[in-house]
Amino acid sequence: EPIEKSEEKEELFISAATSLTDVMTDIVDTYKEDNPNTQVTLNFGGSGKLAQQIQQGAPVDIFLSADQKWMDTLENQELLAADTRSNFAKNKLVIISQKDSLISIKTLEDLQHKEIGQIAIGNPDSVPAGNYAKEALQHSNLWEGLTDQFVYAKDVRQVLTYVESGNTAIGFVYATDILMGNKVEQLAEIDEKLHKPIVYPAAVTSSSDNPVSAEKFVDFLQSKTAKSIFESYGFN
Amino acid sequence: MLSVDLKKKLKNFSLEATFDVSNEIIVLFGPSGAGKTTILNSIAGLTHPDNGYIKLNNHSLFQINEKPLPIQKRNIGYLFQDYALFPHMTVKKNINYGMKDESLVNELVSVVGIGHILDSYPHQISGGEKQRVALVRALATRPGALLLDEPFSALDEETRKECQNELLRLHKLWKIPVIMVTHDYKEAEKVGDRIIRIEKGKLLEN
Amino acid sequence: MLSVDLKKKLKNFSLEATFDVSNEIIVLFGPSGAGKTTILNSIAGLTHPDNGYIKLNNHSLFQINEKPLPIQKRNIGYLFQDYALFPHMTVKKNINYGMKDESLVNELVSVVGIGHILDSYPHQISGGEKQRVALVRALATRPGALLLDEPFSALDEETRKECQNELLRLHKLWKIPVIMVTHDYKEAEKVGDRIIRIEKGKLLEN
Amino acid sequence: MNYTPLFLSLKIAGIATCIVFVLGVIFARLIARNNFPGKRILEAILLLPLVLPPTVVGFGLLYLFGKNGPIGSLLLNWFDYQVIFTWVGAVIAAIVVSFPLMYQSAQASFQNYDRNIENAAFTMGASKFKVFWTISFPLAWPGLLAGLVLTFARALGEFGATLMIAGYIPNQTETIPLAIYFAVESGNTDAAVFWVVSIIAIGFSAILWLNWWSGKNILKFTSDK
Amino acid sequence: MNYTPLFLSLKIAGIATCIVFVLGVIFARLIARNNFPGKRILEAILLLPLVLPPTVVGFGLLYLFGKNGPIGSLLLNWFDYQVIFTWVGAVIAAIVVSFPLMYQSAQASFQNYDRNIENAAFTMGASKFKVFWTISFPLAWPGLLAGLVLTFARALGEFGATLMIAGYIPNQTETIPLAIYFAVESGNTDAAVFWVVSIIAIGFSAILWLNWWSGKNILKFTSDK
Ligand SMILES: Nc1ncnc2c1ncn2[C@@H]1O[C@H](COP(=O)(O)OP(=O)(O)OP(=O)(O)O)[C@@H](O)[C@H]1O
Ligand SMILES: Nc1ncnc2c1ncn2[C@@H]1O[C@H](COP(=O)(O)OP(=O)(O)OP(=O)(O)O)[C@@H](O)[C@H]1O
Ligand SMILES: [Mg+2]
Ligand SMILES: [Mg+2]
Repeated sequence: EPIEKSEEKEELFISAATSLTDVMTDIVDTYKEDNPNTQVTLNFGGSGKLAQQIQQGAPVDIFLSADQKWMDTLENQELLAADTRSNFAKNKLVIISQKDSLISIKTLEDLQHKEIGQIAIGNPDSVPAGNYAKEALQHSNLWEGLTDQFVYAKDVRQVLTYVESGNTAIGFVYATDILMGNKVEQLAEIDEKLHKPIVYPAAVTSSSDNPVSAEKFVDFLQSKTAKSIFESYGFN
Repeated sequence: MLSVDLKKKLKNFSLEATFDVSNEIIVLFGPSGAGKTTILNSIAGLTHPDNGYIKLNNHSLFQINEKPLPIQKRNIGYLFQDYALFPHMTVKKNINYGMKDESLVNELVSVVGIGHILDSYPHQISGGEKQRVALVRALATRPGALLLDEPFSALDEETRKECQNELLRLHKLWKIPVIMVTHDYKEAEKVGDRIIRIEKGKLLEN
Repeated sequence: MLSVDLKKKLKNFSLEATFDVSNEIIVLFGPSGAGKTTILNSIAGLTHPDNGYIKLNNHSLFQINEKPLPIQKRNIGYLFQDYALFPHMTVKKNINYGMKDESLVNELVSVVGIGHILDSYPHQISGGEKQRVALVRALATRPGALLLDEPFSALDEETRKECQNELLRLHKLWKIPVIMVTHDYKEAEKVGDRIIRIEKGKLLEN
Repeated sequence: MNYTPLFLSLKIAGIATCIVFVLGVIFARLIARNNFPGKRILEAILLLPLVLPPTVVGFGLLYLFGKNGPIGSLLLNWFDYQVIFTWVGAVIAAIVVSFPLMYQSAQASFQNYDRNIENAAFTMGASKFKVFWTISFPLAWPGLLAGLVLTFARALGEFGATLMIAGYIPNQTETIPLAIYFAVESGNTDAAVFWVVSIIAIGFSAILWLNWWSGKNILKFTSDK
Repeated sequence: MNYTPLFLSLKIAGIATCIVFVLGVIFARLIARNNFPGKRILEAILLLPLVLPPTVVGFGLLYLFGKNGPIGSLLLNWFDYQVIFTWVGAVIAAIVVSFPLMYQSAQASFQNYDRNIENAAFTMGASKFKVFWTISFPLAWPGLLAGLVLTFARALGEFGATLMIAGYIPNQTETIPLAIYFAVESGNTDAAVFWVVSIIAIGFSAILWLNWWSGKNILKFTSDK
């Protein structure tokens, strides 16, 4: 749309969840090719931290969260521009172990039969991946029986570390995370029906100075180009 | 002219001292623990009396119920009984710290014989050398009054005489009030224009 | 019997001292900066000579090329020129620190007249009082040899006499080698069995 | 409200502080008084845990004490003991991150008084041990106290390394900073405020008490000046 | 490899250290030498940032300096300046977390020498200012140096509060600890190791240099003892 191409540079400030660091850098680079007048600044952190920054009036245009909860919080506080919220990526929950480990787990039910010891899981109260795992386990009536075995981590990365270093035999992470740890392998994929869909929501903040181009960027996340980049990083 | 009238409670007795020092050398003479250092400290401003006044040339240094003049405004040279040299400065820097008159200092250094240790630090010199450095340092400020707390006690006979003579010479030149503490009666008689005896905080003028 | 034969390079000259002290009182007498304190420090073990030996009653304290006996094993009482009182202990605790004989201490305290300051801290007492505390502290250990660096320099005539007499009395009792530094020739003659003169690091025995 | 984090934090910070104090004083004393080649380098190494973000320290500890780590596997084989995911791990984390504070303070304070006073004590026949306890230690005390206060505060507030090595296991390794973190992250403001207030209260009263106690027992001799 | 985090970290830690050093010395001096009611309490308050997990400190700072916060709104109205998401925010975070270390060290070191030496300088007519710079400061130096080293190291390693107030904006607020964190997060082990090694190297050489420089310029007088 050549009409929109003004001489003035526009600035977009995007706060994105940590797990999106690499993929978003890639996507923004692609976006800039077509929109040379838009200067995009990326800020990363845990979804909770990013939301709190927005609550305190940080100059953010777009919020890309790893879970719905913090997005809901912002929405309830009317910190999001109306009708700009949309989901742009999906992920899957998997069980991992150290590479070449002898454990074999095919389904969630296998967890209760085996002598697997401690299980690393994101803290369900604050880490979305942990929350999905908890839901799935509760759905399968396994949660109560396993509570003594859980070690709660502050993020998925810590789960990976525990498994990589062999301190816990298995852990729950996203499918995209396996690509980052090269010492782990996937044992089983969790059935998506056992938990709420794992989707990443995006929204424009109500305090944005450039709501039009912000919305344009959010739309771009749904585009084919963006989708293929997401897929190349393991999102689906 | 230095006028002192002070009362101060000490641990075992109370100090009461009233005396004037015109441009003369007064010797405070008395047993250990009599209160000599306390008098000098009060005049210099390191401690304050409980009552009374201290005046130098009609400027009030201390007056009960008034804010005492701070030490650094009193212009009083003080040789501390324990020297209080600056441990992190060489002898030269110690002396130059408050120096007013460089040629005076050069002369003093050679008279008291500390030229060879100018670059040493206080912990590298002998007790008598420290005392002489402290003496020169106090004189170098060309003060309006001078307090000397046992200034020659760590010196041998000969050095001591030279220092005494230098003090007398400077006093003739400067004509300022000087109070000196010593335990050596011969020295007191030689240097002092007047000797004030003190015992358990009370003065007994000769 | 204390035998000393030491060489040590100082800044401006080198110290060479050879002498024996049987169970007598020797006075080291000489100008400020002559090396007296350095000799005492070497005997006590605070510093080490460059060459020579030091022996006490045929035990080697220092011998070139051997590991010197540590200070705490030398059993030598030492009154430092600058006292070196423990600032965080009361006078009483200072004295009791290495005390061997309580009744001796009680007697010393009353003879030198520091009974009234036993509960004071060093920064709360006068210069002469500090010196007497240091004296009592050094004697309280009932040492095998005694080093006194200008032990009475800050005392008035009378107190000084009492302390001298007490020293002589104890020496008669203990019969140990004593080395004392003083700048007062009368004192040297009164107290010393023998006077050793020292100048620029060289001994000139009387 | 579950008060376990309170007691756990006090226990962990208390034990770590004691150990760090003793180690810091010993190291500082040995290093401050001896000159040897590489002394400065050793000192700089001892300070490294301070430069590294706690998570990285925790990462390192995890590898050392983990099931397959050099120390961890020894402990497991010899004593059948696992440090990871226990409160002992939290103690280790607190020790490592707060040690530099104690060491640096202690090292400065052992330089800062007149050595002749120690020599005077030696001439009275006191052993090295006695001289240390009766002379060096009290004279160095102001600096040691500063280190002690810093150590306790740091141990109490330790989060990153602790979380890594001890994990977050409610009631077992849940110290107050962990409780705060997860309360904040999960948007539980009430709990977060409660624990923030608790940790401030503990830190505050511990520091006040330390200062008061030390003023009463050790620093009397400077009180007049 | 992009070296921005290196320069950014040096800039931020350097500026924060200078500010903290000056503030710490002034506060310590004023507080150590004056007795007033509530002195101990004020001191304990100054130490609080040490007890709190950095994230909580960051949260507090975010609140204070945020658009609607008491300080943030002032800055915005008066100077049209926003601190959040800038490297200045990182400096503020580093200042707040490292100040207690400097304060506590400085405060101990101003207690630790003979006040009579200052009095001697006063009798020579030196002003309070001159006495402070020429006497008190060098005599307190060993403790101040300890504080300086701790401060720099802590400022360099600061992560939690920085992330909160300055955010992680590549090339703009990306200090080394943040670079490490995100390298680890994205599984980029090489970069993580590179930055860990860099921060160790910087911390190490800064500490060595500080010690060497201070030994050369200020501590000469103790070198013989
Ligand atoms: N800071 C202090 N606090 C309490 N009492 C003190 C303090 N300084 C000295 N005194 C006491 O006051 C008295 C007088 O002390 P002062 O130092 O004035 O004596 P002096 O005449 O100088 O003795 P000397 O000849 O031994 O130096 C002594 O009994 C001493 O114990
Ligand atoms: N630590 C040291 N380092 C270097 N030189 C020193 C040291 N201590 C003393 N000296 C020098 O050695 C010489 C002898 O000093 P010493 O202290 O033995 O003299 P002294 O005879 O005790 O003098 P005084 O009667 O003044 O106490 C002096 O010239 C002094 O400057
Ligand atoms: Mg006196
Ligand atoms: Mg001497």
